[in-house]
Amino acid sequence: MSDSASLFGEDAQDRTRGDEALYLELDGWEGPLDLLLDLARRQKVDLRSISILALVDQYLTYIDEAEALKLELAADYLVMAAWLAYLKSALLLPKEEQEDPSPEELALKLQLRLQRLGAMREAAARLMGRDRIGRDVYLRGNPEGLEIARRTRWRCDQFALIEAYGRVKARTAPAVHMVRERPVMTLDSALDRVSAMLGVTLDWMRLEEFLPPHAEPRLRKSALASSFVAALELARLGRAEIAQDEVFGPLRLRRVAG
Amino acid sequence: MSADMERALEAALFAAEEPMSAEALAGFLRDAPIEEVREGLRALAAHYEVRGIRLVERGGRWHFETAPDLAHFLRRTREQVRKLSRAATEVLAIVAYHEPVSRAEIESIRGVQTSSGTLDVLMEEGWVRIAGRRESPGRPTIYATTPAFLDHFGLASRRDLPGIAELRAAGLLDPVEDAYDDLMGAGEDTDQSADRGDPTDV
Amino acid sequence: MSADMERALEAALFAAEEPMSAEALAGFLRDAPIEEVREGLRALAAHYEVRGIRLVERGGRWHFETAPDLAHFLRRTREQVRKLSRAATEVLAIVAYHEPVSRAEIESIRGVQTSSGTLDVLMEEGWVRIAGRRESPGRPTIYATTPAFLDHFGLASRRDLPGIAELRAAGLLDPVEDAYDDLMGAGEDTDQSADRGDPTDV
Repeated sequence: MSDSASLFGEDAQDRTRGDEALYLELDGWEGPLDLLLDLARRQKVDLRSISILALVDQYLTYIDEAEALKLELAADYLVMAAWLAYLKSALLLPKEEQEDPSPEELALKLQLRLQRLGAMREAAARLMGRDRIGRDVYLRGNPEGLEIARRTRWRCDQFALIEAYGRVKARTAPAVHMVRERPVMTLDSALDRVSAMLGVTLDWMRLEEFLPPHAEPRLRKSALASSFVAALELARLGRAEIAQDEVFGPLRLRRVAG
Repeated sequence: MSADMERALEAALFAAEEPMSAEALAGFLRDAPIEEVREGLRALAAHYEVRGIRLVERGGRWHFETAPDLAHFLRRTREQVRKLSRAATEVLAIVAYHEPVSRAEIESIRGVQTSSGTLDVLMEEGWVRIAGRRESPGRPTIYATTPAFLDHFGLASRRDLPGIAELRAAGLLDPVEDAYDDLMGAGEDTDQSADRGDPTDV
Repeated sequence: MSADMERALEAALFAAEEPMSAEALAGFLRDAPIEEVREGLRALAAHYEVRGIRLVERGGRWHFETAPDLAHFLRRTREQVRKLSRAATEVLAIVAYHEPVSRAEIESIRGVQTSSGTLDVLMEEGWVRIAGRRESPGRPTIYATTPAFLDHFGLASRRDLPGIAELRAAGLLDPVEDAYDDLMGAGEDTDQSADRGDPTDV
């Protein structure tokens, strides 16, 4: 096989075996299209000019004879046979009774499919026939190998260096911890304030009512904490009682009479 | 082109365990200009043309191999390549000539279901790879050949596939539907057929 | 001696997985006369004499190898540039400002243990060298910077390194500056300083 014309398959890969052998090769077909392609090639013409009617007859005869020989046929061979029988009858019908797609269109498409499969079969054979590594050509038996070593180059500049030194120095300089003066209410002043206010009334009062009104938020926080501790202290001394009706509910406070 | 360049290329390609691109070789040659490397490769290939080993380019990568006419001396001791089944050779050809191609497209050409084992064998051999998914309904997996495929079959590139230019010119790599439309001279729906994309429904 | 013999020997020796004797080669070549094989081997060796690969005989067995003067082309160093780590930069800075210093001194200045790998990296890069041993108990190794260090960092001499006063003026001792601000009761930057986190835990 040498020229491009053979791509169309008229002489390619023609299996030269007798008709008797054909029937014993059932397992050898890769499906009904493959069988059709082989039958088409037996027409010894270019796949573009095969007679589809003749091909259908060949296929149907083949299937009949295979069944006569009681060979088991896979379902897709029978489906193809039924479809081809339909195609044949449609091709023989008068034109006006035909539907869409026309049998001519179906026949042409079948022919196109066979051409494509034929082309690939031919291409596969030529591919396999090339000079292949390990069969026709050989690579070096024992190559020394090339070596790629990796080396890291480090990147750093003067600024990064000096900044790093500044960082070290800043980090290790003696630490001076400064606490800024902030508005607080000490426990002592809270004790004074709460016990003084408790003296005014015998009713329950909420803890918040003991806090200085109009205090800025930070002072208010401090006063709340100190007043709470003061309340606990007064309760411990038996000078006040504390009640809370529910978890996180308001804390109430009143003087213990006596 | 200096003799030194040629000698250095010769040594590097001899020692290499895998085919090497001109770029990779330039890296070994103290980052020699790529054009000098290519020129050196051509000179080296010409030198070996008549010898028992040859310098060949496959898919842009170069390697030495024995001359094919000497195969009969070497076959004796070397392991034969595994013989592929007929189905596998056909599927391989279809992938190579049509790539990238989905399994449904392979099946539509062969007219028969392709067992998943067939594609697996080709992938295991390193000749076929999954090349992503097609952006069409169902997003089917598509397959293509590998550089190892080009190496093994002695192809400089896919353009070297036997008869591919003729097949393409004859429209034999086009789906049946497109070929049919072309044959019918369906002038006005050319755009449509270009849009169609998925040629599987034959 | 035929060119065919030379080509066949060339291919056989190329594909062989180990060195081959003239006798073994003769076996490959359809039992060619041993004298022809030897002659072929000599001719082949002469051909390769000037090339990038050579045919050599060792203990009666022949093989191809790359020419020894080209060995450096078979190795390639691929450089990868990476930013010097923070720890290494600090160690380098301490060596530069305090040289010569021992590792214990570096650690006491940094306030953190220094892995031995850090100094190795700096020495490998050629920025730090071992400058002898200190004449003190334990005779610790001491380190100093190199001329390559000055080059790389664009310094005419170590005197070009800014002093502490300059570092502070440049804001490079920031955490200390903040403590100073706090001391002076700088009003509204309380939130900022809360964000800064503990400057000692780096």
